[in-house]
Amino acid sequence: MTPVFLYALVGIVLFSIGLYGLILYKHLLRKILAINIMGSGVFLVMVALAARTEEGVPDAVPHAMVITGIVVAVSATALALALMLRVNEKTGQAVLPEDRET
Amino acid sequence: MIIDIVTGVLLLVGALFFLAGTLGLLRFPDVYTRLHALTKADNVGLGLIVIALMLQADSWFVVGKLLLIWILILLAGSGVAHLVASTAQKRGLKPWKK
Amino acid sequence: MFIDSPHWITAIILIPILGAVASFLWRQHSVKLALIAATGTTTSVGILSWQVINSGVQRYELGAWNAPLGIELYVDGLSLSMLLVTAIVGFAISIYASAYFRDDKTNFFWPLWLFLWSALNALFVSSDIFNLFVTLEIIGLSAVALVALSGGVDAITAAMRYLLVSLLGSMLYLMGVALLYHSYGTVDMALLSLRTEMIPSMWLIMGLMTAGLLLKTALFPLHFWLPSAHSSAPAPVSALLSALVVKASFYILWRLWIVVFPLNEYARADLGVIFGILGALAVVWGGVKALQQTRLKLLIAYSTVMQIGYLFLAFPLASVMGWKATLYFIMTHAVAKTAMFMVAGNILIHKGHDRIADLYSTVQNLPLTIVAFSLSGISLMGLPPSGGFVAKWLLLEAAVVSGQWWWGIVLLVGGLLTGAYVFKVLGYAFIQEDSNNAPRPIGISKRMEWMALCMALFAIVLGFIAPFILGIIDIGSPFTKGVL
Amino acid sequence: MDTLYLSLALFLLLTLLVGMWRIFQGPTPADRMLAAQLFGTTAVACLLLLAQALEEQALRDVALVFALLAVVTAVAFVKRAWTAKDDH
Amino acid sequence: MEEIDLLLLFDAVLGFTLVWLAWQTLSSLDLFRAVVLFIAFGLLMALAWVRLDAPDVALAEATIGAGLTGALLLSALAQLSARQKHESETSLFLRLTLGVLMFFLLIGLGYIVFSLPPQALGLSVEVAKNIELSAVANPVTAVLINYRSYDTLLELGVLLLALLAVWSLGSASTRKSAFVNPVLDLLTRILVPVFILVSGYLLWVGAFAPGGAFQAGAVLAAAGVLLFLNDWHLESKYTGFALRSVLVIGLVMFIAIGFGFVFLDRVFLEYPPELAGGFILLIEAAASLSIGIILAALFLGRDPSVKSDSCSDIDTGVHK
Repeated sequence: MTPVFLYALVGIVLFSIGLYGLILYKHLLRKILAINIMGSGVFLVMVALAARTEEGVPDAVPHAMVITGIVVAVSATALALALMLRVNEKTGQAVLPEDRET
Repeated sequence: MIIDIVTGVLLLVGALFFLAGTLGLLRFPDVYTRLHALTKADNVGLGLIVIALMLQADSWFVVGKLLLIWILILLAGSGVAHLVASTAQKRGLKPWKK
Repeated sequence: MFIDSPHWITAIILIPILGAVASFLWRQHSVKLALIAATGTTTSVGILSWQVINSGVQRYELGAWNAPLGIELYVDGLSLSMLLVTAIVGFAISIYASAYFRDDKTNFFWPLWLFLWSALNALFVSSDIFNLFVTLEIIGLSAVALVALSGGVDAITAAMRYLLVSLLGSMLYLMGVALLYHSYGTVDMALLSLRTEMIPSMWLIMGLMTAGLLLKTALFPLHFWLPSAHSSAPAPVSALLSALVVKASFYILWRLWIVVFPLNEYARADLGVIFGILGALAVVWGGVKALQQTRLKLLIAYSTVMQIGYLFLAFPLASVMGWKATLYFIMTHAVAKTAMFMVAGNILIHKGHDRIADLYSTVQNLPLTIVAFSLSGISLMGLPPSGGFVAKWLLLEAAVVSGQWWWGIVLLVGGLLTGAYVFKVLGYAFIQEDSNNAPRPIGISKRMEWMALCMALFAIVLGFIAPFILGIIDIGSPFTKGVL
Repeated sequence: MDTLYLSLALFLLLTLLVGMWRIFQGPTPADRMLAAQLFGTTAVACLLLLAQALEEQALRDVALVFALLAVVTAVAFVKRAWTAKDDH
Repeated sequence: MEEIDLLLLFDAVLGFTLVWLAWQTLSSLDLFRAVVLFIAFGLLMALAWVRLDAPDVALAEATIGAGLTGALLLSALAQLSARQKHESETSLFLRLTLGVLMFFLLIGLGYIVFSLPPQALGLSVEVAKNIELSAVANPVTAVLINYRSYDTLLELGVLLLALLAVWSLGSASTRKSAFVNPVLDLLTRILVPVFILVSGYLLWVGAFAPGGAFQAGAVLAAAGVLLFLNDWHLESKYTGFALRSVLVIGLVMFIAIGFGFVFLDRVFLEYPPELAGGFILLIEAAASLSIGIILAALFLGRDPSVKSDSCSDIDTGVHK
């Protein structure tokens, strides 16, 4: 197993864990963390597989895409957290109505 | 050659301080004592490693950068230690007594 | 010459962005600035269509870097149709919104909406699947913020749910992009269409990207987030979401399905049956749910769930005529649904609520609005001579040609269900009641009534100008593989 | 020499793992945060060693940024997140 | 071969820890623990980028991924009224079904990854071939600011949009300062100039080595966050139009320069090679400034020009 495939494997495991957590857990903060973990998984796959070049200089295009992706992720996270606080303020709980404990 | 040996020794001792700091963080009984352990790793452990790497550096620029990193960690470490300790005290966390 | 300049394609993206920036900077003039930007954008889309109609497909290499290293913009008949419908609906909604939003807080509507418009245009002309991801994110974030604009509990929770769904969809799509890039070394659609091949791993890539995009498009049973988001938003926003935003992710899915995924005619039609069945279920489910609603905006939102179903009926046919029917559905639905949400907005402001059972005497107070509702209802039902009729006719013909006439039954059922809920609303609206004790209704701006009527009329007119529209769609024959 | 750097980097990574126990255990948020702080410092040392071993200049910049951002998270913790109701 | 083995061992430990941390982050009952674990996760991700020869990404992750996201999360956590310690029970059936599905997804994705050829050039040859024309020597910066600068332009749009979206949600409750601490004050005074210096350094170094506008902007934002944490306020005469102009300057400069050369017979976002270096630096400088202020404003979470009406003191427990 080369580092490339090791990290790519870690990436897909993170992606799956994130997806599992996003669907299963109810608290919005956990859901937001789960999406971030999913994102890290995708980014890891992108960058890990970019290291498969012959000369050992990795392909820069996926690196740039991941930087773009990280910035998009932080923007989305900031909005999600702000919305979560609003939901919490309005309903007293940071969960979606369908997940509320009765 | 001698420089290499000195570097090696410094690195090893530095790493030991990190180990000690980590173990202290695990073993010490309360926040205040754990802070103590943490700052050992921060200040001394990283300091030794930085000095060791400075000996190996190939330019003054690198030396400067290493020094800056260490100073930053020192500042941050002591500042944060102070903040945590004073906040803990204000919040009424009792220091551990035998 | 100025009008022949190849740079107009960038103007349709840059003008709304600059408009957004301007209306954010000079807040007290945000409406004026936004309307100027809307006019500018619509004009540049007009000029671009003039170019495309006269000289065919347009291509633009950004930064003078061609694919695969750079990003290329590409406009053919399909892109142009989407751009045109976005421009028409967008312009109308801009004018409507300038009367709808009066209070100060909503001046965020303008920059958010212009960002959305810019991203929609950028999406329809992009031929780079990573760039499409970025445009999708802009669309998602601005749409979520627009939903939350009204600030109520329903709106905020709906926006939160929508954001999570939207981000999940993006992540699934992005994983597909990552795997495609590493399999074929490019993110350019045209190059991908030459390189992709039907290897086993392609199935999962297709599955991931399709699932992500279907989630954003809200095809049954992934529609759970849509009714709350579309109904709790302010009326102009609901119109934008139903008319344009769900179509954006559908457009990407469609392009991928036709161009990028390595499917031959038969495989595409066979797999398309799954979409067809889901589409049929969406039509029935959306129709029945719409009929059950007691609030007008929710009814219209479920009607969108239903209409999204129509878009997928052409997948099992996989013929050019079927795809044209889908595009016609998109256009008609966009226009008619805009009219309907404008109607709902008018009623909501006028009466202070949108309970269907209490719509009595609306016809006396808002006659134009009720005419608009009826006309757009006709188009959604697919009665001649409306645009909806053309769409259904094309689809029926395509179904018969490919020997799958049974999809026609879905059209029939859908038409009946639509008829039922449209007449339910009209029935209440026509009740005359001596309402001395009712709260005094609020007068609404004439502009809002007329905009609703214009859009509804346009949904009918789309039926008359079908040959012209179908001619535009054909430019660059977008439904043939390997042309992009 | 490179072997020494790398083995020490690995060693530091392992101490970092051990330190993670404190994040799990708590008991107060401050304990968790201290552990995270040590995490940061250890990672900085790790990066500096890797920079030397792999002869990669940029890793020192990464270490520098780590050092800077560690302060911000720590201060954010003290000023914002550390509320009394979690101290047992 | 010993070094390779050590590195591989390092990778294995790191990879395993990442997965484990991710799992623990999501399954922690205590939300504070989850957030701290996530911050640790971000730190280790940066180490992973380093190992994958992606120092640019490592810088972005260290600043944005771990640093600012961590601060955002901590700040949001503090404002939640109740920390729900217990996830309500989900049915075993759901968990099992989902688990099985995820397992299949994992197998499928694993199959794809391992069926890829062990060597692939991607676009590395193209990137290298045109690097002379791109006016920057660092390939990642070349992609971001030249080959695919359109993505970067839109991404600046995403950032600005996110801020607009957060502001449009209305004023969140302002927080009264918990206490004034002279040490923190001193720390801020010393560190803020250092942050700005480092930010400038990253911007400058980005042309030929890892670094660039995003990383520089994020470090600048960190300075802003530190100031806000120390209860620093922007004077009200600057919070209106002046602040908004700074927020949009990156995007506007990008479009203006990108479109400027259209009048000199170039296409949008094409720069004449002899002038490219200077203009790219100008774009990057404006972009980092905007990125920094936008990210810091996202942390603040409300439009500072709007007087907040609801002033609630959430941080209890200090004076009481």
